Amino acid sequence: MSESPVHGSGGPGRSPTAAVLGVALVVVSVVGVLNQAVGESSALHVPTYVVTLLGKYACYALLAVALDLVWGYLGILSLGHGAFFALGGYAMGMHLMREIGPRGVYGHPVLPDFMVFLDWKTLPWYWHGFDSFAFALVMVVLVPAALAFVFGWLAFRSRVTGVYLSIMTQALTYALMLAFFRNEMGFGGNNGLTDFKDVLGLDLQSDATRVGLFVCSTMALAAGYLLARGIVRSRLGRVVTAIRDGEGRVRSLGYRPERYKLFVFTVSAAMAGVAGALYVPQVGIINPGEFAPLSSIELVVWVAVGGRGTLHGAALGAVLVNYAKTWLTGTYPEVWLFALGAMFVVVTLVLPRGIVGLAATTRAAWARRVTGASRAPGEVVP
Amino acid sequence: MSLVGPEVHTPTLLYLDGVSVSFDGFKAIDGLSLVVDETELRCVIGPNGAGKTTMMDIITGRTRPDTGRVEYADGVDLTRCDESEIANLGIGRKFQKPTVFEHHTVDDNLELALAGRRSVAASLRFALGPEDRDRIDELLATVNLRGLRHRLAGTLSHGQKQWLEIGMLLAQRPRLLLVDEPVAGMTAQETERTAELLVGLATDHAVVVVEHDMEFVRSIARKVTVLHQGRVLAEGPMSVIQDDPLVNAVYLGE
Amino acid sequence: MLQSTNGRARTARAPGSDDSRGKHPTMKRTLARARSMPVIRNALRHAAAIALVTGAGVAGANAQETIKVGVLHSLSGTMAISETTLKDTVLMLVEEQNKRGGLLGKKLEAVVVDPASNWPLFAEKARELLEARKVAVVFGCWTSVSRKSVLPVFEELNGLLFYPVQYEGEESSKNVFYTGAAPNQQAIPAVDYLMSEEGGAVKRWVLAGTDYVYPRTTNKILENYLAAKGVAEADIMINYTPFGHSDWQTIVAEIKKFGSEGKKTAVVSTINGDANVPFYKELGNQGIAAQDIPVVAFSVGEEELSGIDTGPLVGHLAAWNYFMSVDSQENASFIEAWHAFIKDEKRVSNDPMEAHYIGFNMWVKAVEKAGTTDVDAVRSAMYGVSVPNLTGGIATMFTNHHLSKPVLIGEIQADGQFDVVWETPGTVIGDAWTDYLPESSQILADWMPPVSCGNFNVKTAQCSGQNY
Amino acid sequence: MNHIIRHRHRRWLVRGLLGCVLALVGPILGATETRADFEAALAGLDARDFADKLRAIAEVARSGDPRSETVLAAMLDGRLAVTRAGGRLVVLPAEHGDAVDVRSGAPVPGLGARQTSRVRINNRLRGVLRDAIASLRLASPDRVVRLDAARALVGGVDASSLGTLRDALEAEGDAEVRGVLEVALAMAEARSDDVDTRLAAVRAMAGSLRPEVRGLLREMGDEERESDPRVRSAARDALDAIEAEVALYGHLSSLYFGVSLGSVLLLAAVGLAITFGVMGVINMAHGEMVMLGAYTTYVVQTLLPDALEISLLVALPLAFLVAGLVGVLMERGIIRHLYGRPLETLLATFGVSLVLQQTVRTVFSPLNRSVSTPQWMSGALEINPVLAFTYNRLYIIAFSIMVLLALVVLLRRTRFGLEMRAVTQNRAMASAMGIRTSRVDAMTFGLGCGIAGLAGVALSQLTNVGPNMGQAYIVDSFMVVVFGGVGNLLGTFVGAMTLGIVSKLLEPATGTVLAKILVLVSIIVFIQRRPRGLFALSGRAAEA
Repeated sequence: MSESPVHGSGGPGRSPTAAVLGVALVVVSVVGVLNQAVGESSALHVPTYVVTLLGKYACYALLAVALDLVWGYLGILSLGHGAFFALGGYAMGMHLMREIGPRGVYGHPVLPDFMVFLDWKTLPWYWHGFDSFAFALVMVVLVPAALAFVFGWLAFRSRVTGVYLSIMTQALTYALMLAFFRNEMGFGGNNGLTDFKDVLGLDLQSDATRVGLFVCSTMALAAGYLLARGIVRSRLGRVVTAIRDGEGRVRSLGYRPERYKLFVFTVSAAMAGVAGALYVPQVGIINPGEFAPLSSIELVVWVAVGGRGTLHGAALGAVLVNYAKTWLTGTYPEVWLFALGAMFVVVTLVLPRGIVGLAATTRAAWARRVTGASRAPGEVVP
Repeated sequence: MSLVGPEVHTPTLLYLDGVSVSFDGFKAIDGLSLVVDETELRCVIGPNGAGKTTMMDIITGRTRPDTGRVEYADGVDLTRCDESEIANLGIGRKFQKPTVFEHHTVDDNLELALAGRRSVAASLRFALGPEDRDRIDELLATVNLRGLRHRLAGTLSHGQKQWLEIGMLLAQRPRLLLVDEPVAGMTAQETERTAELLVGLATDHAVVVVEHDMEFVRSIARKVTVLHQGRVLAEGPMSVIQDDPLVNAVYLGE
Repeated sequence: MLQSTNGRARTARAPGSDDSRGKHPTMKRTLARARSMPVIRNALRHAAAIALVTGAGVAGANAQETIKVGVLHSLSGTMAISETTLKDTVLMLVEEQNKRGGLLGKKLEAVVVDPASNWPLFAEKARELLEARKVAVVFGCWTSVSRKSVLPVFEELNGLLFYPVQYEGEESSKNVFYTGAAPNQQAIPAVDYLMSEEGGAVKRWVLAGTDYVYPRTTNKILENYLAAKGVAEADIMINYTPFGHSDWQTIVAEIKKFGSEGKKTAVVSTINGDANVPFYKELGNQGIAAQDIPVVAFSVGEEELSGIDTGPLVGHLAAWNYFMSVDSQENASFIEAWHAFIKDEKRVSNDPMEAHYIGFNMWVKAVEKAGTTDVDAVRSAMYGVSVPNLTGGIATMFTNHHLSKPVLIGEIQADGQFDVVWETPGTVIGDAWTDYLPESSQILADWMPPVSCGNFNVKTAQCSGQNY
Repeated sequence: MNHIIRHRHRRWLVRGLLGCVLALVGPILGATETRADFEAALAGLDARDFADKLRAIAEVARSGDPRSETVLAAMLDGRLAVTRAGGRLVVLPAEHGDAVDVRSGAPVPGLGARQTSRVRINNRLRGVLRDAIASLRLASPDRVVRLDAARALVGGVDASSLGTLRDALEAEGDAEVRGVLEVALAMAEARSDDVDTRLAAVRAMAGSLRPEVRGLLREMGDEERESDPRVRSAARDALDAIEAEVALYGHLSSLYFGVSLGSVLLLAAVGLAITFGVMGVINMAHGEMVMLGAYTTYVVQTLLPDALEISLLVALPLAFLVAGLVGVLMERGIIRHLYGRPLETLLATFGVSLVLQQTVRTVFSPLNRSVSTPQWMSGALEINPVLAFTYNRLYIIAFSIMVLLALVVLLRRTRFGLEMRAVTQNRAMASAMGIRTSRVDAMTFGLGCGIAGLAGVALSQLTNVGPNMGQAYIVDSFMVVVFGGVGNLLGTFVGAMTLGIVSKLLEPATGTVLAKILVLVSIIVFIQRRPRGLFALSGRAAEA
């Protein structure tokens, strides 16, 4: 397990809240202004296409931060975090579907289109309530958190750990994927939920809404980052990293590691759910593909590339890998899977602390070199 | 059973009665009975596989005995408690291999071990108070690590880790200390200091030491329990044990 | 790689060039600005924006201007198996068109992207093609979900998509032309054939499919259709399996049992892709021969058969609008060109390839007719465009954005080809909204005035669910 | 249709014999008009309309001409063709050799696919041809041919051929063939107007498991179809008895399906039991090793197109080597650096799996590859009409158990197995004793991967050979290993069989998807109860 600058007596960054929020606000306003206010003729104009992409990256970054919380700090490699993301997305998607109301292609007052043509007569009970935005928001957090709580309660209590736990989380997301693929479930089967029209009365296709969603995603990322940071810098964070390094020892100190794990796992799942909820209106679709084990593993590599155990590393990794994906799938389509595969191997073999770790090492080496230069030739460097 | 009049001198803190446990048919502990008083320094010796570590595991709740009773203080049945409950009852354990949190500083290691509320919510709000700081300073002095308090525990030497672990043990304010091979890998000087520390602790704690190093045992032991094949082979003062032919045959003579 | 040859910097689009777009307010604004700005600043702006998202490899400062044709097919992931061929088909069509001198005096240039079988990525890539790469038209998608995913993007940015795969219908978007079969161009004629004396006078039906929207809808339609033909509910067995299902023992045994109750039984299979191989192997091994219980498949074509040992499958059926074995002049030259392009004499051709062939030629014709690649102009020009299909007939685009197609029933042969055993006397016009679902039968698609709507409800006279 | 394929070689032999017999008998019968009828009917075989072809087939069959069987069989096989020049009807060779003119029986050399056009048939004609050929073959001296012919006739007999059938029954000496013929006859007589004949027919049909019989009995038990109450009740009783028996065999079938699914899971998982169970390495590229094995089979079949029957036997060792070698390379190149960090191994091997998939996609194209099934693995071992064991799955069950046993022997009885166990239990000690632990690691990992390669050969006979095939098995295989208990081959066996059988027993009631979800969820819950699986090691070793 790589070393992590987790906490901090003496660590840098005394008042991060203002700083992080500041950075987020600056990013948001710069991008927003460059998109909306600066004319397209300007060299500085940011097209809406880029804004949407950045909004999507922000959601991914939030998801990566959530995963890093459990992987980097708690030592649980969850191969099922995509499931929490997708559940949050579905909760939001259900609201967006309900918001369409009678404006579906069949003009049915209540039922979403996919239910109409598959001959459903009434709305399933679990779709009720989602017409309210507030209810949907609660569900966005509650559903993934509840699943994480139940799964975690069972798993941590019986001390399923390590690779077993990873495989179980993978089985969990796989089972959910199969379940959501079933059309009988009433979530639109393979097609999922799509053809959204507006959110809170705002047209999803308008540029202003897109910028708004981007702003929300960035702020959610900032808030998620601060929350995660708050957790890892509290005593709870120290207990949690101690659990990662020696669960038995923590238990013998009188802590109940399973409760700590459960807390962090649940919080992380809720964060993933929020990320999913913000993601869905921006990409315009949510379907069971998000539950695919592959998506969850891909997410792990974002965190690994950025540097696990550092929250900003995770966020950075998410943005970088997805940028690489955008670029490669557009420019060298045949290479993408090779690149992704190579990324897995390289990161685990030579960059166990990711880019952030590499940067730190390089900085340290550079510093040594600078000081070393003043040393007398032939002097032995310890 | 050699009950040493619990009501008479100091009251009994720990009481094992007819405890057995087996793994895959192998009897690791076989009808073990043991009594530890409230202030006492007890050494447990025995050859490899005698069941010393398993005994510790049973006391701390890591392993559940198949049969037998394990009672603590005011009649608490330890077999019904889980590990963290047992720890919170005041039973501290130092493992055979030093297990400190290598990615935490020495300070943080001690802070994590400080007695106090262990709930998730409490730890989320926790802030170090002045008393806690004093206590940590005091502990650092006790285990002689004051100058290293900001070092990551992983960078300490083996002996320093052992001490840190003992410090963490003390931070829990335990009534019973279970110490597994405390001087393994220590220099002679370190060993000597450790012996002093343990003897000092035994004045107001119960201390159970499992050790291989007979020299060390001789230097601290008041009362020794010899385990063999999961049961008590002999028990008594070191001088008596040394001359016991049975003990010599299975252990000391080697 | 094709698009990487486009070089580093940005094409400077001349003011008032062909691809000025139409009515969408945002686009209009965009264009107004675009026309009034100096070329260099335009290039700079794009270079900055594009470099930010897509790296350096977009759009070339070609001396000669090109018309860009987007190709949106998965080249990796689970769908690569089907979609890679279609990418190659479009590349071939583009190459051939350029050999004929291009279009409107310009060369065509294919822009290939890889949505990697990932549905949200389809939407992202569609946006990239339309907004960053400025393609005039996109040929792409295979699965319904990928089409659903890109649909809002095409509607928002007023793009043009040609969708080449047979699908469940229940859709007609202003921005999509559906060149594959609608259910009435595949499923219903196939069932009609099996009910005929010639097809074995089938009385009992197994509807087996992969659990997703196309089989679900098709089977719902067939259920209603069969009920209308007097088939009792007890004589229909419906079964759904997950994607890539590989253990068919139980289901095949059930089919065998269902088929052994004295009435002639057939299986209508909407089983998707990978699940077919183990399904047919199990059929063969459990001794279900085509003359006992024929299977008619809607998703098994020449390309799928090339991955199956077809010996035991001889006699099972498929319904398509094209078979490679069809004897026609157009088909022969198409196959010849395909083999030359792909440099492999063994490669087969299939129905979705023909759909792209038709769609591409229609688009070319419409662009020539309109004299521009402007989406609205091309769309208007598309209606009524007729081009030869590969089976010796004519395909015409109708105002519901669907084609007229012949329906062919073929029997699988040992060499992996199909023998046509039946075909519709003429062509069938694709029906966006089926008549065999109660809600859908009230809806009509017609993109010409006065209706000008893809989902016009004839009862309420409302045009519901439009996003424009 | 499969038994037809299976018996093709036998049929050739028989046809030769039959030809001799008929050639002797023909002149004695001396019916020149049959020859005229035959030749007249031949022309109709190539009619444009399928209905005309149908009539022609009936005429050819009725003509009694010795050549009719050959012609009809060739037509069924799709080998009857018309020369483009001259319109002569010829029988194309099955593999090599010359085409044969139907009328003259003379070979016509130099006819290829371009010079002829095949006589097209459809399913309806196939059915009619099969019945016609069957009735022609009832006189065959080979009881197997007669049995097949009789079976083909069940349910297809009409009043016109009753007489032929009775004659055949009279002449038949073999009990089994007689039994089938009696049922065929009874089915025809069940349509008689005479109540007693119908009753007798019902009695004759009782106990027959043939599906056609059940259909007929169901009709005869129906008030609307059958007027006589005695016949109705007899039919219903007979049907109930048969249905009960069918249900019993149905359960047996389900069990067989379960065992068969279990054997597939076992094959996929047993290699994992080595890499994961023994070495503690999470090999996410395990599925891709299976894929490599399957592609090896494909390559072998492509390189040796004439040796289909032995291709699998050739492929087995090669697949083991290919996958094993890739495994050794992986171990040396990557995994070696990650021992003790199982989660990192998981990620790195996942990366390898992506690379392998895309490599295969680049080399072999993303399309599935066609792997043929040898004759000896096609078809089914038919116990009775409702219970048949498919050969491919029988072989795979046997193969999976053989692999498991071989592995047990390897681990328990060989030097390598001893070293392997030593390294697993105490690396430092083993190393001190002079065991080259790094070599043992590489070999062990190679062994696990090699076995996955073997699984690939087997799976190529059941499912797709394509770049995605490995993905389909990876989650399931991990479930098997974790469920059975890591590091325990017996556990893997019991785990695989349990999962297979439970899935298959659930499936008829819940459907496939739900069955799979239920199984997954129960494993998740089970692991919470027994974190170390079914056959867990307990005590200190397990906690290490």
